[in-house]
Amino acid sequence: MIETSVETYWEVYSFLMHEAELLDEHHEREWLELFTDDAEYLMPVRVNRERVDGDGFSEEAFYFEETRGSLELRVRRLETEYAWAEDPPSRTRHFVTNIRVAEGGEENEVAVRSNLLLYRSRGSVPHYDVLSAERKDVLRKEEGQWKLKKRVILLDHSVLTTHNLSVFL
Amino acid sequence: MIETSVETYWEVYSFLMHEAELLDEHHEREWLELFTDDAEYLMPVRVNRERVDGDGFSEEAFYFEETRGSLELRVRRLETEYAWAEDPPSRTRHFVTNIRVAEGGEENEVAVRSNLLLYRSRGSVPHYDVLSAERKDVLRKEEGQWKLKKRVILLDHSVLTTHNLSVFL
Amino acid sequence: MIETSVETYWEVYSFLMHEAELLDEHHEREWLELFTDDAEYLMPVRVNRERVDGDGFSEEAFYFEETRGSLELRVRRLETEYAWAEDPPSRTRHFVTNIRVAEGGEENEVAVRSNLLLYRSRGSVPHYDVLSAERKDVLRKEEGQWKLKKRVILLDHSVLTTHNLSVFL
Amino acid sequence: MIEQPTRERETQEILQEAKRALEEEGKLLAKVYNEPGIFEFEAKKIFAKTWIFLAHETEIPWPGDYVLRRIIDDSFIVSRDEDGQIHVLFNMCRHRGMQLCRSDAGNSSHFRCPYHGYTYTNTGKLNGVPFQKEAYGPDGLDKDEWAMTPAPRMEIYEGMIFASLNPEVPPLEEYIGDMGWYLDFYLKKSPAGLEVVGAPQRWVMPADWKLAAENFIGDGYHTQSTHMSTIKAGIMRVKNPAYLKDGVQITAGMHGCLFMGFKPGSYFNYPQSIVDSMLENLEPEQVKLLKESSILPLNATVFPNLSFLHSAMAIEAEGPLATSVPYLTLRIWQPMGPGKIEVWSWCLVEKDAPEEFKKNSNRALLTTFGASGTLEQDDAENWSGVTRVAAGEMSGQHYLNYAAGLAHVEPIPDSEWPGPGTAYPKNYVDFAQRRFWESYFDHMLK
Amino acid sequence: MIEQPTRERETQEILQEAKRALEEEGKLLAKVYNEPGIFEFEAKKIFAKTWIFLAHETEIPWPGDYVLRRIIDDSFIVSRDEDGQIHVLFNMCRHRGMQLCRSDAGNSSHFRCPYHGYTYTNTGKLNGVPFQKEAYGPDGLDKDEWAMTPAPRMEIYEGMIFASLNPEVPPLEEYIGDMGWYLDFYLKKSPAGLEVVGAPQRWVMPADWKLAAENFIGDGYHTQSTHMSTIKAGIMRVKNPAYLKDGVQITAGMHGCLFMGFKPGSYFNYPQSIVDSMLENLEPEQVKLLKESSILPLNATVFPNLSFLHSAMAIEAEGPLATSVPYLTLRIWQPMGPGKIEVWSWCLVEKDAPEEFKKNSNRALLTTFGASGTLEQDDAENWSGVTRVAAGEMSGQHYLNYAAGLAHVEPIPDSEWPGPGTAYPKNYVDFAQRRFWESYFDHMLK
Amino acid sequence: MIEQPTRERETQEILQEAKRALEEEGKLLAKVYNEPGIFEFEAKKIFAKTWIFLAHETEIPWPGDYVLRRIIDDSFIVSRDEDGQIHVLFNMCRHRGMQLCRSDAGNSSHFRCPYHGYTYTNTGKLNGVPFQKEAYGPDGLDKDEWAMTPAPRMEIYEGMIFASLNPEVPPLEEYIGDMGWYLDFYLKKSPAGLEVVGAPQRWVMPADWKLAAENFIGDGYHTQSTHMSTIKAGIMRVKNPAYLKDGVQITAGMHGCLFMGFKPGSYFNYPQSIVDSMLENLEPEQVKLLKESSILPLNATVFPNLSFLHSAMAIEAEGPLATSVPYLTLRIWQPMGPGKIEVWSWCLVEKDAPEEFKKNSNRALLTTFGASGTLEQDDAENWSGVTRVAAGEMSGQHYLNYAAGLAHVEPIPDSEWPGPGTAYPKNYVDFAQRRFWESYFDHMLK
Ligand code: FES
Ligand code: FES
Ligand code: FES
Ligand SMILES: [Fe+3]
Ligand SMILES: [Fe+3]
Ligand SMILES: [Fe+3]
Repeated sequence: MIETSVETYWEVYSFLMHEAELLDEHHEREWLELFTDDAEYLMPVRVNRERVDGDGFSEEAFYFEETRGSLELRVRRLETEYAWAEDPPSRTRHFVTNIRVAEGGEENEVAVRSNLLLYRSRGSVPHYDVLSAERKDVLRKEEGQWKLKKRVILLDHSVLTTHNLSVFL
Repeated sequence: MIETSVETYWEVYSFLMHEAELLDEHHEREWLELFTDDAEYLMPVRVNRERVDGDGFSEEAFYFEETRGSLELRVRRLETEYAWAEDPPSRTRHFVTNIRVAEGGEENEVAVRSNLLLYRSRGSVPHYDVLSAERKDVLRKEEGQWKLKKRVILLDHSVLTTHNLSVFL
Repeated sequence: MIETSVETYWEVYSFLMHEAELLDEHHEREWLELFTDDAEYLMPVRVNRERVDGDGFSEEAFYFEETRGSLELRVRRLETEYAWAEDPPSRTRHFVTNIRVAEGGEENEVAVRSNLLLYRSRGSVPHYDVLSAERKDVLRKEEGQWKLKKRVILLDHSVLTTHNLSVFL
Repeated sequence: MIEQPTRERETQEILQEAKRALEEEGKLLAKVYNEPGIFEFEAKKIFAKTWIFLAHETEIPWPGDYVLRRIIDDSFIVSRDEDGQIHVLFNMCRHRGMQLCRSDAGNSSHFRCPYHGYTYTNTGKLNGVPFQKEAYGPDGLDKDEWAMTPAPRMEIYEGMIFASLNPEVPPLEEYIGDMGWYLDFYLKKSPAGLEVVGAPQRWVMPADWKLAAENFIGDGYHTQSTHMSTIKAGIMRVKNPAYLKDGVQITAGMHGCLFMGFKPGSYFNYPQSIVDSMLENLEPEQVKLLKESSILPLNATVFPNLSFLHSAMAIEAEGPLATSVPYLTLRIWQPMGPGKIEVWSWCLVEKDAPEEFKKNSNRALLTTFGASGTLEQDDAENWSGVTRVAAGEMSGQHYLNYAAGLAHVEPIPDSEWPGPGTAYPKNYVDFAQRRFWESYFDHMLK
Repeated sequence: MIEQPTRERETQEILQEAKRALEEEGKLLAKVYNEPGIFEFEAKKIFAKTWIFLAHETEIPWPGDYVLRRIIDDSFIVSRDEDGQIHVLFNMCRHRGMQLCRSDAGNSSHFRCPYHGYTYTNTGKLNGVPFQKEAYGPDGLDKDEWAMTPAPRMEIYEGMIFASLNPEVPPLEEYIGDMGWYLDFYLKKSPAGLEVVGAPQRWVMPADWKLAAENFIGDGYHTQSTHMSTIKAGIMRVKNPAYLKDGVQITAGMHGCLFMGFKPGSYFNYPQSIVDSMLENLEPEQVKLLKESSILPLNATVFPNLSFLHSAMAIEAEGPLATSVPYLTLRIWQPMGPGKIEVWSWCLVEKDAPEEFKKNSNRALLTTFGASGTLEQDDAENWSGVTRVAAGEMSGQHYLNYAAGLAHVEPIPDSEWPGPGTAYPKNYVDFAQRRFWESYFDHMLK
Repeated sequence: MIEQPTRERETQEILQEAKRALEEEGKLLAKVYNEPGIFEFEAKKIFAKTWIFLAHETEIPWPGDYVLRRIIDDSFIVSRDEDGQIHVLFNMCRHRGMQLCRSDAGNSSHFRCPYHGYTYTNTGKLNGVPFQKEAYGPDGLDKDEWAMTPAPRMEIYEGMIFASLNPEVPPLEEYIGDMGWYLDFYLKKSPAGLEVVGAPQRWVMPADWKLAAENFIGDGYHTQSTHMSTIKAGIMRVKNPAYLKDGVQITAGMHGCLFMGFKPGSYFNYPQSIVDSMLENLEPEQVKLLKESSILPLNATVFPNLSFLHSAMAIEAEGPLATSVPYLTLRIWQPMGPGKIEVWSWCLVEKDAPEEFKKNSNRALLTTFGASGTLEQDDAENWSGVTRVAAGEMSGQHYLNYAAGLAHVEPIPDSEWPGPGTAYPKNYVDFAQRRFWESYFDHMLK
């Protein structure tokens, strides 16, 4: 929902669109610059549990438990000429829908939720992977620029249906 | 398309985003409260027909032919501890796109069309179902709140590709 | 991103929503009228290449290399009663997301990018095809109406995962 | 070199052992629920040999009407010709094998093949061959030799259209045999007969077809557990979850069903007009059961994959529809490969029932059965669960319990039971389920 | 215990009966279009035994250029070395079997395996082994023994690169044999030869490869029905839908093709420069057919899965491109498993043709053939339709008609036909299709 | 009629030839990496015969805790009862075979079947049968006969819970045998023992399980190529890409591992408390290796599909975490069908390690291994690449090189090596990989 001004919504919308574009065009370095220095990037493991036990997201186990510093390492790796998993690169498409913007905890911050359908194919086999998730982001405005302070990727999978996570969500 | 004011569009957009969120978080009771008392919720059976015979939607056969009163029964069932089909719950994601808002038949009403891609997975098998549909909604404003007066879910399937409809679209 | 006025964004948004609706409802003739007389409609072949060699889109080979005049032929064919490939018609759903609008090269033009997930099923087999792409459009305003001057469909496939392209993207 | 057994032999051995265990110990070997080789046998030894339900006459009421139906992978056009005769035609062109008709329902006097343009009447006659002399010479083609291929056998039972791939299959009447007496309760409640409400629901389920067929032949026992949610929610209007325990389980030939009791005089809440017509239209013996025993068949399975359900449930939480509304559904469990089915579910209602009742009856059905049915949702969970865990090695030594009733339940003496076949005075028993499996092994090991 | 026949035996029996029916009755058993066991035979007995087209020389014009191609599941690097020599190398590292090259096209003098870093030249020579002495001792590895594995056979025919998994396959020249005389019309219209326009289209289709191969070998008959929409829409610029009925059908060895007539002197609307060069470059006998009979080969199939199409169609609704523009496409029907193919479609054009013509020729092709082609769209509908309805039991007794021409068409006497093989004076006949099936059974039952 | 060999026989022949080539020539036939018939053999001859790792005790620390685990398609509940005893129970109801427990983890004293409501304790005892007398008569059911089926064998090794479908499998202790001495380095660094960090990562990969198992048993050679990117990026904190070349490769029974050197006294950068406890807790002979040879086991595989990895990597680009942080992962390569696996990856850490270290150790793991691991990403690329290109005909004649070390490397004399099994003084060798394959063929050809 929009619980902020329409202006803010548009800025956030533009930010997410730009971000998706950078990822789908494999500009990982520029993508990294969208993060604040104290950024967190988390993708918890999800366990199939009974309704009474909640949504099954682990508090200890993750697929990604990243800081800006660890994302930097991942991007550096992709920048070498030896990142076989992404060369030839995956063809990805980030379908970002259901964007909801609310006031953040701090001022200059907004809490953003969005649904992400990630299409991924590689090589020349007629096979593709689909990852579905909700993303809960916190964006902070720094020097007039929105930055990603925190992202939590909440998967709709208890078993990941892709052979690796050499791409970002 | 937007054939109403941008304000109305935003209200409708927010309504649909909120609704999708309630469903994906399994808050069926709150979801039910989004409906008017005289609400209709329909999903007709679709038959694969020749072009000259139209889109093949049945006028008699349905997957859902619901009133608020029958939806109430469905929600009550999910609230028992015996709804095996949804415990452990399905992991769903409602991707709502192509939202179009037009004047409704009555005043205080708008006609809303949207595309819905429903991702669903259950248990811990790396298998998922996809349902594709257009939804034609009528929203009515009651005491300043938009409510769902009517929803018709127009499937893009002549054979449902999921083992049951224990989830809502 | 929105690099134009919000008004323009809404007009473009409405245009794309309307266009998708026409295609999903098989109004190919009306769809054709959305194009300018000098329109181009291109879908290049994509080859799986190493990262250093770029995104692999061919400059010579296409799946569609259309003008308004050749699209006219395609639509005429669909209008005959002998277009077996689309009778019974495919059930399609154009999920249009990540719409980004920027100033165009010329005035009265805007450059629009969007992500397209095309769901397609036919007959009564529980099988469906998915096509994923980015679309780069140029819209031109003619007599107060936006028209499609150019569309380039950039597939996320090196092998098309559908048995034919009797539908438009 | 150690010779490995072929899969065909392994399958055969699994079936032999499963049959032995059932007959000698009242146990079923779980492996039969999920073994790829078994599905191939079933296609050839059951679905290519028995009578398979395709459609109801009222789905194609007018001359020229047709629907497409399948027996596993074989596509058939079920058409009504200009004289009202019904035909079941293999949906493959005789020329180069193109699928002749590609829409699932319509009205047409002819079928024109898109590939080269051969045209057939809806009776299957070859009636047009483009440029025939050019292609086939002055005498052209022998039209009779090149007519469409009808299903090897087609017969109609009380409006229900069946076909068989087996030319030697016994007549349908005989095949249904004693079960007919019980089907009357579903099919003959009105002299006007039944009609379908719209088109069938169709959906796929990762489950073995036998689980559904055996559940519908007589599993009264699962209701108190599987469907508890609908009792709690007030959809199934009963106080005692075990309300089904008393009743009568029937085995009749390869088939079977289950009788459920109703409040004397309530007749499942059917409208008075239907109650009157059923008491008038059914045989005295049948009426006696309705009037004196106050029981009616609930569910039934006609071997192999046709099932019936007769029930009554609430549609809404409050108001007039918060009470039981009766309905009848007929469904097939169409195999789609190992461990996968396509379910086809029809709603049937008496032609002369009040229009509003027809609508409500259909709503009561979809509230409870069909893809969105609050009961069938949980059946699907069970059937897919069994199928999934039966996939491995363990199910090859895992024996299931089919002994309910063996220890203490005797058939009702024929003198005390008006119907044919064998009747057991209880519902929490496995007699009908075992009969299903006996019929199954009879076919599979032939 | 009744011993069940193994699937291998059932497949064999289906093939025997299909062969018998074709030879004795001019009928084909529909089951051959969709039977899982058959596909396994085809992989071993046809695709591992014959010559398979991989690429055109002009796809890799420069030293170091390479493309990846497949024979069903076997991946090959087709590379041009520094001396311009072409190599076809199995794309699997000799060390631990990693896929050496993972991009479908590029330019590189070497291929470096990502797993442990073995490096090979684009001729297949093993040229670098990391820490070789450390791993393999002072003498290191025998570089020759551990070189890449070339395809068992590789030969080039008029710029077309073929490979075979069968070391005993006859020379390509001999394999193509009499068909060569007819391929000249496609391949030798200019002394400059042909070049591909960009990369091939690739798409998947739920169809059996044989349907496409037999359609392209000679099915002139389907045009008047399957492609009617393009005639009505003015894409195919003909008045009479049966315009194709007159022509000549050819069987040549295992292969065949179809001649189509054109308006005398029009030569498919080729630019004058190409017309001149074709009349000059082709053999006198061939030119005679062009000049006097005004016919040109339309479609052809080289057994098993390489097809050609030579045609001319309109590109636009009005204006200069609303007239027939000629084009040539070469395509393979690559099996992907039972009932599934990956189609590869190339556009070829004379190297010395005007640039604008090249572009238009390619547009004319994609307006009509390829994934988006207005004609091929409907071919795909047919081929997938046949495949689908052939999946069941019925197709095991369903015989298709391959008798066109048998009753009334005699071969053209050799004295009256300049070319090799056998020529039939009509197009609505099945001689070439039957030849395809004869070649098929010859291989399958060996 | 030429009799075709059955697939079972073809598979058998492939295995025979592969075994011969490995033994006689140190070569592996690539076909074993992708042949559908082989997978069926593996399920029966390996995964149904050996010990398979299911879970770690600390995943179910409290009474009533349970997790669901699988052996290929067989589902098991691994539960801890009220007395702390651990049980491995086949997750199929004894009544009609429903999957009893459908959540992957939880805490419950009982399992209630949704289908008919049978209830079992978490020890497997049948404890409730609804309306038992009604269904089974006055004596009811024999509760012991109808208890849940435990896995044929279950044993625990150092907190690791294994099960076997084979009642005759040797005791786990004996099965692990000499390998135990090497596993101590992973499992006994602290008297407090290990604990898992949260739940395992799970993801699917289109790769054959044997590629991962053989890579982890001893492939030190691939690091310098496959993982070069992580060296360049500063994740793997080494200067020389060939840093792994010196070390010791071990074969112990059917199993094996690889020792890696570390800077004397650095002990993989473990916190001092862990270093102290490992030097105290391990056997003197083991400590000697740590202190004097400064080597520690890096990776290991326990036949067939359990692997270990002990390593130390940087987590961040700058700051305190830009240095190597040690971690331990345990993983299984769960087959999902031919050429497909589900990987389960656990992080294990000493129970008494500092909390902050535990968190960092887990981060170091997921930076490098697991679905998002910068090293394992590339392993996945390799393993799926091999599997893909092995699918065709060519791999049936394609022999892979397993000769590293054969020419020049001798085992370390027992007198000079403290551990059991056989130790080789180098890492770029194939002794352990060959041992994996010997164990494989021993099982497959039995
Ligand atoms: S296949 Fe039907 S007319 Fe040829
Ligand atoms: S697999 Fe290619 S170098 Fe090892
Ligand atoms: S299947 Fe478990 S109680 Fe019947
Ligand atoms: Fe039920
Ligand atoms: Fe055609
Ligand atoms: Fe590795």
